[in-house]
Amino acid sequence: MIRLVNVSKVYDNGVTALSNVNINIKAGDFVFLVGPSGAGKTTIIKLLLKEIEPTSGDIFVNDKNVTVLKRKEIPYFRRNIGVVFQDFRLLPDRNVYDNIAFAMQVVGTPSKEIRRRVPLMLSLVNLSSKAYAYPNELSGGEQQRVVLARAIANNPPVLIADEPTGNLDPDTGWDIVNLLSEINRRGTTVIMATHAKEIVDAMRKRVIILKKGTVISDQEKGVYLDDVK
Amino acid sequence: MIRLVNVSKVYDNGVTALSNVNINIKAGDFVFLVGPSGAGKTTIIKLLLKEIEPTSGDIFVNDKNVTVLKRKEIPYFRRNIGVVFQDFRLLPDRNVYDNIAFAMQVVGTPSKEIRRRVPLMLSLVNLSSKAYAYPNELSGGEQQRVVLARAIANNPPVLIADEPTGNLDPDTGWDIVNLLSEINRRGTTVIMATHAKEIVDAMRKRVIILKKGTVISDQEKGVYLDDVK
Amino acid sequence: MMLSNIGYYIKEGFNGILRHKAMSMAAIISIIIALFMLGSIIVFGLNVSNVIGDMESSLEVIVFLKDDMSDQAIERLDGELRNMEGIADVRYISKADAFGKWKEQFGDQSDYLEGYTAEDNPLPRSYEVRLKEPSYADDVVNALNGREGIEKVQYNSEVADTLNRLVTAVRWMGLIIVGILLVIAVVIIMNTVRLAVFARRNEINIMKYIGATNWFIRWPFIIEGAVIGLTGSILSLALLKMLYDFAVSKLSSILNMVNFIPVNDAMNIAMLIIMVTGIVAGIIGSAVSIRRYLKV
Amino acid sequence: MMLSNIGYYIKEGFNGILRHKAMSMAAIISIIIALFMLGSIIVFGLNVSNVIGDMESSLEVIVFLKDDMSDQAIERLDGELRNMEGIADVRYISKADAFGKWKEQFGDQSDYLEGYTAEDNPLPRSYEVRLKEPSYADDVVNALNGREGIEKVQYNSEVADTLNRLVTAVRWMGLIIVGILLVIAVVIIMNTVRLAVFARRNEINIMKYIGATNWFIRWPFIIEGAVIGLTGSILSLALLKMLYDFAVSKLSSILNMVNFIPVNDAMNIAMLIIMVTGIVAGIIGSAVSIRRYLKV
Ligand SMILES: Nc1ncnc2c1ncn2[C@@H]1O[C@H](COP(=O)(O)OP(=O)(O)OP(=O)(O)O)[C@@H](O)[C@H]1O
Ligand SMILES: Nc1ncnc2c1ncn2[C@@H]1O[C@H](COP(=O)(O)OP(=O)(O)OP(=O)(O)O)[C@@H](O)[C@H]1O
Ligand SMILES: [Mg+2]
Ligand SMILES: [Mg+2]
Repeated sequence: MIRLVNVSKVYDNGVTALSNVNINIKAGDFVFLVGPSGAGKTTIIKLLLKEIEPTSGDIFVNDKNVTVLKRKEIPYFRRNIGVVFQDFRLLPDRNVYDNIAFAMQVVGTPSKEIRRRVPLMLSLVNLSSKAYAYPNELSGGEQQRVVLARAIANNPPVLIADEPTGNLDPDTGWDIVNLLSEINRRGTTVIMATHAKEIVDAMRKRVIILKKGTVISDQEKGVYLDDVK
Repeated sequence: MIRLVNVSKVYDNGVTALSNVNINIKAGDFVFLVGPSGAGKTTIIKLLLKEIEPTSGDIFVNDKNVTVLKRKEIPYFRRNIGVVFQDFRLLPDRNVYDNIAFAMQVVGTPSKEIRRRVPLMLSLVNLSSKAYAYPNELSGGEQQRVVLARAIANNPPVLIADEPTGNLDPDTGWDIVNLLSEINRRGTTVIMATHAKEIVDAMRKRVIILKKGTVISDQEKGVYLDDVK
Repeated sequence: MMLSNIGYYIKEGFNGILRHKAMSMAAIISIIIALFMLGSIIVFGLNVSNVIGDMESSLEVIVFLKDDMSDQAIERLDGELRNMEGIADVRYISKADAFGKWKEQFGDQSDYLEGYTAEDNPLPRSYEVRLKEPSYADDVVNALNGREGIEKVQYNSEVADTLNRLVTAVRWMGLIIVGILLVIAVVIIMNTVRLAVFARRNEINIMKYIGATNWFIRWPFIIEGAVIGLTGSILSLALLKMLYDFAVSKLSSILNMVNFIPVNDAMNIAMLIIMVTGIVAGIIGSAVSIRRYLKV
Repeated sequence: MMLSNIGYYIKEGFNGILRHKAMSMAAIISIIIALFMLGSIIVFGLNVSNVIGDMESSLEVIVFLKDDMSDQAIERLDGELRNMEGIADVRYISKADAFGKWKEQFGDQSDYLEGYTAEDNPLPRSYEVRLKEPSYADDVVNALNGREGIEKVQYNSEVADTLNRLVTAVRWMGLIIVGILLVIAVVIIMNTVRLAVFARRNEINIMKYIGATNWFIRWPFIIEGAVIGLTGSILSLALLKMLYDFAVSKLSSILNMVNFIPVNDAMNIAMLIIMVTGIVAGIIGSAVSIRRYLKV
């Protein structure tokens, strides 16, 4: 489903964010991506979305080589991947409802279906009461949950979540992880970059540990190693 | 030092974020502000900064009634409070060095002093290598640490940190908390809004728990209560 | 452009304007200004060429007749003149008419005609021929010169040449100025739209990251640009009409020799240019300026 | 404004321009356009009033002398005329001069002067008096009219009146147009700066939240506005000079009766207005538009 082959990324300013990373994720997997701040987790996610280009190596998503994707194909490609961005990226001039609806309009969902599904998504992330609030009227944790609702609205085959519990209290965090887990059970491949040691340790899923741009550990039913720093 | 007296906050869209909150924090205290997502933690911080006005009640910082502060006095008032914003608020068109230097220029620090102190701050948060990177070239955790460096650059008598470890791995998170703790030991009043249960439980400092806009618990040497939700 | 999305595009286009009122206002003001100037110069140019046209058409070819020319010959000439190409109007000046004109013009200053009467005087009979356009002058003069019974054909070719050159100069200058102002209008409009789009660059980026196609992002902006352009051009037309009415009412008393073009005629011509410029520049401005933000 | 910060403000002002190159470019282009139009109309207006001035000063008072006027009397009159207020130039036309002029003007068309010689003819001697300004005409005409030895004082007061009214109209219209364009230039510039500031509203907010005073935030923006205004005005002046040179060189052959104002004279007057407008509008534009974002 998702494969990174000898991927390296050196940013324009000379920072090496990833060096020679190899990752293979099968359809239906649930993978935690962990590692200290600056390890390269977000970089991997941006590569998967073709938001940035790898300096070398190949990236496959759905057996498509992402690096050779044509500009015209990128939008359609991105629709296969629901993303919870670490920096949220909500449209500031649309309310919560419209932010989620927009993601569905983009893929051409009929408006009837949109009207049915958006409230569903909002209740899933426990934000029904905030449907008409604008992003700047939400708390950090609420924004994070809106982004999650948007990411799963189109039922994408792959869901990538970058630090989806960073602004959430443990309880709400667990609600979200359980939701991701449920989505995964229904067949969606889930990749979650996180620092939440408790959650990683409790879930006993596959854990890929990055450090300074290299994969230093990749275990099924893994745990968050404290001494990686 | 800091007192909230019967403070309520109803936002323009009718959301009641705080109702009748009373908090009294003495100079030199170290206080954790915890509570589920949307409880009102960030709202309290914004009130302390006079970023928003309370609907009713009085707020005192340094024995000054914040609610009656004149517009002209606000900038000078804010310089007493170093803040780690939950949404970072770095100047996007200045590099890390200049972001921190800017905070010092604002208070009229001589440039010689700025040149001496900025590298010091950067090494404290372990970001010396990123001095010339722009905010959009930093990982989430790195941005968070820059904001912390900026907040403490002027040695403010009060330091407020909103979720300062939200994007950090546990190790780096602990480094930051230890740093705050050290700063507190030197006399700075520290208020930290957080969801990091582990940290709160281990530190055994004062814990104020908010829920749906009211203080439901306020204990010296408290812990993060799991069942508040 | 998926047809099913038209409704969404239009709704979003208008929403974009309403969501960013200050920005839309700024854009509309810029457009009004740019198009108002364009319209002003068009209306001004139309009036100037109208004035010159009036002056030109008042230039006449005067055909002096020999005193011995017979009435039949005159009648024949009359008929020929009226059928000649390029002639707008022919007026016969009898000896009496000529006498009257002379008196009127010189009065007591000259005693040249003292002792003569209206019917019997040395002034020649003549035809005053108004041309449709000065360019016909040479043909007409050549056709008449040296003809039997004709004493002399007079045409003030110097003034005509000057007017002709003036007309050419004014037309060229007008075209150049309108051209420059057209470019200026387009640049101002595109510039404004560019800044407006720049202020919303993050929005565009975010849309791209969640899988929107370029056209899906572009259409609302284009419609927004078109609506802003249309609004700006209508308002600038209204302003132009108001000020032109006012200027005509004020100036026609001062410049009484000038024959101002009626407001509606002037407007009709300006209208098309202004509306098309406004809308097209709005559309192109928004389409072009989002391009660089779409490349993610 | 803390003096110690001047260095910082200036540095930041220039940094602001460099950090936002696209935006600064857009602003400078708008300013160039606005000021270029302002300058064009000023230069155009100066030339028009120059042309009318030339036409006016070519209007002459003609004093026809009686044939029996003695040479001494003429000499006396001559002296008086030359000392009279408002008179620019006096030219004596002898009978021979008059004869020559007549011949030149009418040639063979008229046999009025047939048989006469240059020395002996019925044409009167005269003075052609050029006035400094048409407004002196009445005084001069009244002082001379009915004086001994003077047959008639001729002055084409109708044309003079028209020119006078034209001059008034042109001056007023010029002032109004320059006024309107000045407003337009200021609006365009402020509008542009407004959008540029809008695009940086978050930056301003953040500064406020970390304790920057309004003036600390404002100064770099004001300096930025001033520099952009100055750059725009210098470039628009350069453009104007270039195009004016070009236009003069092209047009002076077509409009040979027009006496174009030398480029430097025209520029001097336009320069001051343009530079001041550009800089002031840049400064005010940036100062005003950040105001609303400072209220946090
Ligand atoms: N656009 C960029 N230009 C230059 N360097 C960058 C850029 N984005 C990230 N980096 C650098 O690349 C490294 C990896 O960043 P990345 O965002 O992938 O880290 P991360 O693992 O997501 O960290 P965190 O947990 O703090 O979010 C960091 O050192 C960062 O400074
Ligand atoms: N500007 C605003 N306008 C309207 N409502 C707001 C605004 N800001 C916050 N709110 C609402 O007020 C409540 C409290 O928000 P606040 O940001 O204080 O929560 P928080 O405790 O910081 O939560 P989190 O842990 O998720 O950051 C939330 O329900 C939020 O939706
Ligand atoms: Mg990251
Ligand atoms: Mg918060």
